Amino acid sequence: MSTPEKARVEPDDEPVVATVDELKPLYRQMLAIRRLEEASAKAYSQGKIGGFLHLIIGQEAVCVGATAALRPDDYVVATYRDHGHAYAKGISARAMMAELYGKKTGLVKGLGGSMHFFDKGKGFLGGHGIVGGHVPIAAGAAFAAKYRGDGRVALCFFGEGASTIGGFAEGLALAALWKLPVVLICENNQYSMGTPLYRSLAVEDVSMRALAHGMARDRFDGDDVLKVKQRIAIAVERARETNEPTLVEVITYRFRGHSMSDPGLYRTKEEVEEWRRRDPLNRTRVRLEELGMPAADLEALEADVKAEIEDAVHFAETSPPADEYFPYVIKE
Amino acid sequence: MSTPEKARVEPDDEPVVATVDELKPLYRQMLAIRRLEEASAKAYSQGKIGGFLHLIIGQEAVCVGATAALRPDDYVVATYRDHGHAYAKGISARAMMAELYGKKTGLVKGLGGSMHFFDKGKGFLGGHGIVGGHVPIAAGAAFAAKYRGDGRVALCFFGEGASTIGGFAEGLALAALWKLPVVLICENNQYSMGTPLYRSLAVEDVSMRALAHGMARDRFDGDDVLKVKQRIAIAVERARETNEPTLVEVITYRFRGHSMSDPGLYRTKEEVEEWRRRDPLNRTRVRLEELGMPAADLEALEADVKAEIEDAVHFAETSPPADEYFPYVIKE
Amino acid sequence: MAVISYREALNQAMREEMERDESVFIMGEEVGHYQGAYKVTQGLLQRFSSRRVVDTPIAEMGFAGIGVGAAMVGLRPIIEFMTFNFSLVAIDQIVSNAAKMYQMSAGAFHVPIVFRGPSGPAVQVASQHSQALESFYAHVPGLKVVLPSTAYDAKGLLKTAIRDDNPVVFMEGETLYGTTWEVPEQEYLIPLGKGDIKRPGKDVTLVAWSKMVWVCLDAAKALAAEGIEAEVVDPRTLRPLDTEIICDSVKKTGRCVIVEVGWPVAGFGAEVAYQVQRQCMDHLDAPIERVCSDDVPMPYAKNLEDEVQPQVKDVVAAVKRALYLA
Amino acid sequence: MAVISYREALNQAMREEMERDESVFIMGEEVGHYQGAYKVTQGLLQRFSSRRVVDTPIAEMGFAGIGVGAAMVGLRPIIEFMTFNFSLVAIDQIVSNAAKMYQMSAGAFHVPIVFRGPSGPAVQVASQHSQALESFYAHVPGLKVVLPSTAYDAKGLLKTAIRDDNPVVFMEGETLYGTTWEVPEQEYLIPLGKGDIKRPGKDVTLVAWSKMVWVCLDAAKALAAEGIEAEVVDPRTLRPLDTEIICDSVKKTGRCVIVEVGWPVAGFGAEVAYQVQRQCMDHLDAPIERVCSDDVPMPYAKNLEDEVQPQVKDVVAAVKRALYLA
Ligand SMILES: Cc1ncc(C[n+]2csc(CCOP(=O)(O)OP(=O)(O)O)c2C)c(N)n1
Ligand SMILES: Cc1ncc(C[n+]2csc(CCOP(=O)(O)OP(=O)(O)O)c2C)c(N)n1
Ligand SMILES: [Mg+2]
Ligand SMILES: [Mg+2]
Repeated sequence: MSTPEKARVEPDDEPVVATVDELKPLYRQMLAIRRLEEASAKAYSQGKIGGFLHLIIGQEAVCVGATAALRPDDYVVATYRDHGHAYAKGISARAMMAELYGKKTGLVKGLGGSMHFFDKGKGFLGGHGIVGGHVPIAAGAAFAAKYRGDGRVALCFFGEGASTIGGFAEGLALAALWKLPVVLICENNQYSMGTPLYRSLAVEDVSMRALAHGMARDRFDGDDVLKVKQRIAIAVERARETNEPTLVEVITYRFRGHSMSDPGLYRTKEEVEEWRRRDPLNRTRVRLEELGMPAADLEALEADVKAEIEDAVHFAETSPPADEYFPYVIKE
Repeated sequence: MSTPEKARVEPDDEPVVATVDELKPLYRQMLAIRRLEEASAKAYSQGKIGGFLHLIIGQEAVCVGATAALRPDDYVVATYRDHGHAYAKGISARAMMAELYGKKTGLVKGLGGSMHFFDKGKGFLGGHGIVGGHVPIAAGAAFAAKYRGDGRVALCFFGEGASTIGGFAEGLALAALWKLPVVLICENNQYSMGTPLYRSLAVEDVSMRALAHGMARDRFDGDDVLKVKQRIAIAVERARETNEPTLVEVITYRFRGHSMSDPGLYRTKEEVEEWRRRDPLNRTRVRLEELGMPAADLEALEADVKAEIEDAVHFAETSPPADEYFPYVIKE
Repeated sequence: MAVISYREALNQAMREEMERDESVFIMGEEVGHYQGAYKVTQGLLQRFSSRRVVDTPIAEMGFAGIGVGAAMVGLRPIIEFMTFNFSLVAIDQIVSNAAKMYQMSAGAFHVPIVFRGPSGPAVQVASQHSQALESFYAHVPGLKVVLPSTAYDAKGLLKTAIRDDNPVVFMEGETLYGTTWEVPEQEYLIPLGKGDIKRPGKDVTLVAWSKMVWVCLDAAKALAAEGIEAEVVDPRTLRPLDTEIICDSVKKTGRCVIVEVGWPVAGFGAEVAYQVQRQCMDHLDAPIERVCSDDVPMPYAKNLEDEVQPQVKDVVAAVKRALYLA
Repeated sequence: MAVISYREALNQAMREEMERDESVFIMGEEVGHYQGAYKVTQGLLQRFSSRRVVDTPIAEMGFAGIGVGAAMVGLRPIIEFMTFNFSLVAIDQIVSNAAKMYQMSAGAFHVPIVFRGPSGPAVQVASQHSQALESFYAHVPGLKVVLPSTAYDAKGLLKTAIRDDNPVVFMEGETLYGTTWEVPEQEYLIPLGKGDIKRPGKDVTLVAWSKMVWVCLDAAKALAAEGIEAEVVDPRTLRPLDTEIICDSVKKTGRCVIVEVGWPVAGFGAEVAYQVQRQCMDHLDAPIERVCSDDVPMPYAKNLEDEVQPQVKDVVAAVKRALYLA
């Protein structure tokens, strides 16, 4: 029998070498996402945002680090937990916040809400609500890239809970068979709603799903944004150069409940506290300090982010309500 | 990372030790299935059987050997290519042939036809037409066995072409997670309709799908009915004793087209000839001769089978047509 | 009689049937430890243990199929879809397997299974999470399809559904869980296929199920203030459909307005309209009216979401058209 | 004009559109090397290579979704289901993704994709392989649904469907592939949403699509022998539906019989009936009749299979009821 493993990158705990200039923009993105999420949570509890709101607080290093490994014209496909990915792909806080408020000026004119962000120009292929259903879509974007030979790569994000559903299994199998330039990134945040991984999967290691297809895989901790960028870059390059897909599992944690309506009673305070100590945002800030970024610069950056999010909230608050949907059912 | 493999039985080429008494009933079943299939093909070309007719000629050792490893009250779940499995599970040639003819006396009163054989008393849970859709059904029968603690085991047969579909992936994942007493038997007959395995799967070895779930697996050539029985018995025992499922891949070949309407132009004569030389039926007959079964006994057995099938055809020909369906839509 | 919520009524139904019959079990995402995404299965894990209250991974096709297999060999599974939106990845198990098994096997295998969960547009959960799929399931022979509108109906119908020997698609109103109704202390069952008059009236028949019953009751109140007495008929099960109770009402009122939250084209309301025109043509004093959601995927913004769905004012307007008052 | 088969017409449509537009490709099980399970894609692999004629493993959900993703970024996929029975394992991709994408994204992403394949009861392939699912797809906003009955329509409609910027569910009659019709040599397109009178008549309107058009034409012939002139109206697309052509006919004849091979309950025929009664109530001289398949999963035996489906004699009988001759 053939050896199932190949091209597997071994875990490493060496910090990635970096400069302030490299790390600063990543920190800025992570911070903006955190503040945006906090502002959304506040608006939600004020009843200004409705429906489901799934926050990504605690996982910011994954979407930011991974997207940093892309070319601007590459594709990103995300789940309902899509704010961070959208921001990292260049979508403005204004457009996002106005969308959450259901306003006409929203990213998708108040039609999609939190779970369905889309931006064609930015190569952001959504925000999808059906678990696993977007994995084939990402494979399809990669198929198109290969069909045209335009060198684009698609990143697909999903949770570890998605790894048991057929849509994921079929997307994986076809990507492997046809060698599609897609990187499948499992954000293993330990829980699928209230279900811990050991009640979802017979094994601990989601990336093992690649074994059955002879697909390249990787698996590492996701609280270091530079490491995420570095490791995803390897997979992106593999996709771009050889069209070979990779299944990457990134270990992370969501600090909040599954959505705003979930108090998260299924985990202990201690568990959450322990993960909070590894908060990727703090960790990145500390790293910047270590690298010698002056305190004044850090404060300026943080003030700048604060202003950006406040402006976004103000924009959302003062925008006119959503006002039409019929024109978007069928394209004439 | 944990080692993904466990409980894997290594391929072995030693012939299984057997006696005439053990092998004879298996040979009889295989022969009856072969003759039944030939009789069906004939009736089909005479227009007496309609719809799809998928013959299992060439693969008889798998269903016969596997079913021989069961207790009578165990379950079998099969695909549309189900005649052999049904016969091996004890369903009469008469009932099957009358069903193919669409007669009132048919196994399922002319309602199911070739693809949908069912027999509750015999634990034969069908004949299913949607590729992969029956894998969860088999897992469900196993779930019920475990729920009741009645020690039953479910065998589920499917083709290698089914290994890419979500229904299989989800059935596999749940069987592994919940430790359901099911043996998933992939009859790798090299083709999914006209598609050779290398255009279906990124790897050659279907049983590798077990790796991602830490599930026991096995893989061997399926032209030796005793070997099939022996190896499946190990998996059945594992299921019965520990509830642990096994994914087994049996390498085999169908001598005919996918169904009667497929001339099988996608394979060379030479390829088919080569496999025919390993015909499990001939091989078993030779083995019986080697074991010292007298020629007269063999001839008697063969005459007996011939009579059985002729009787079945006569029964089907002379039975009254199917005559009702309304009573079977909703159970009152 | 106790006044309890629709959610509690469903919970009681499952609890009682599980007490009564060892072969009943419930399976679905978050039904156990989490106590149900919408808390319908609250307390069942504690009462019946994880053998009979089975948390699943996200694999609807897989666990729906496991339910079918288990039902074939004698168990009575209740499969919860977290919402019916997710039943679309499992619909093949429902249509090709559950619904057809009894007939394919000429009666050898029946499939006593309940597929249940919240259904219909909820609040601002947008396109992929807000839709009414009853017209799909009601189309399929071999299934029964139930959509209770009140706590009373929910309990009595779910108990019957669990005891039914056929696959039942039991669609709960996602926005009805908190609504309350009087429910007797002693056990009761409601037969599938029997409708209910939710409000008597003589001027017009309103046919509605699930949350649209509530909209119709409000509309009836508004109409009553103008001297128009609407009769609200709730079929409760769409398959089999109690055409008798609908047609008896229409024969009395001569006017029929069908109100559904689903999409209009080939919606179940069209079926009701067809039956009514077949059986009551000589009694109809005006064309049959339908009020449906707009023919669009659901938008997120609250104002648009409200606009899409039938509202009291839409029902009132349709009634007036049917009475030639508009 | 050449007389060609329905199969050949479809083949020509795909071939011409693939010649015309590099972004069109076809994907499905056995579409390439095998030349199509029903030989509809014959020769395309040889002409366009495996880049544009893509054989797939058995993974309908996967390759339907790949089609959606590819369409979102500008390709124009044709996804072949070996038969539409297997679309049920992929229906979530069609309903939740293809149909809703344009609206969810407020017009950012449109999905120019065709899902096509044989559909409707075939011959003795039994319960799981013999059903008409058009009522499901016609229910869903965001989709277009096409069911051509002749080679002429098949070609013109498929070409239009491939050029359409929206997801089109294109359901071919599994038993029609061998039927022939006159087809012009020069290119032509048929707009989606336009019906066609397949036979003019003055006494009764028969509404039918796909293979039921042929049954209605035979019934019309039998009726003509008795002096009854039936008009056969084929809407060709169910969504959008050409209600105008249907209602104009009914206004002329005063009688309407709808013939469909699908299941009766909430079948598309109910929608047609609803539209007709809304728009033609004053012109109807009799209740609208529907002739459908029996409300059962399809049995295998030929005699039963025939009994289940609408036959000429059933249509004739329904017409006579509509004319009060029975
Ligand atoms: C097919 C389907 N089933 C169920 C759901 C409901 N649901 C939404 S998110 C979720 C949990 C997903 O967990 P995971 O994949 O780990 O992602 P995370 O939310 O942790 O990011 C569930 C069950 C759904 N949206 N789609
Ligand atoms: C979901 C689904 N897709 C497609 C088909 C059509 N189909 C029937 S059998 C078959 C090939 C199956 O090949 P394999 O699984 O290897 O089994 P084999 O026929 O070789 O025994 C296909 C594509 C189907 N029945 N169901
Ligand atoms: Mg998770
Ligand atoms: Mg095969």
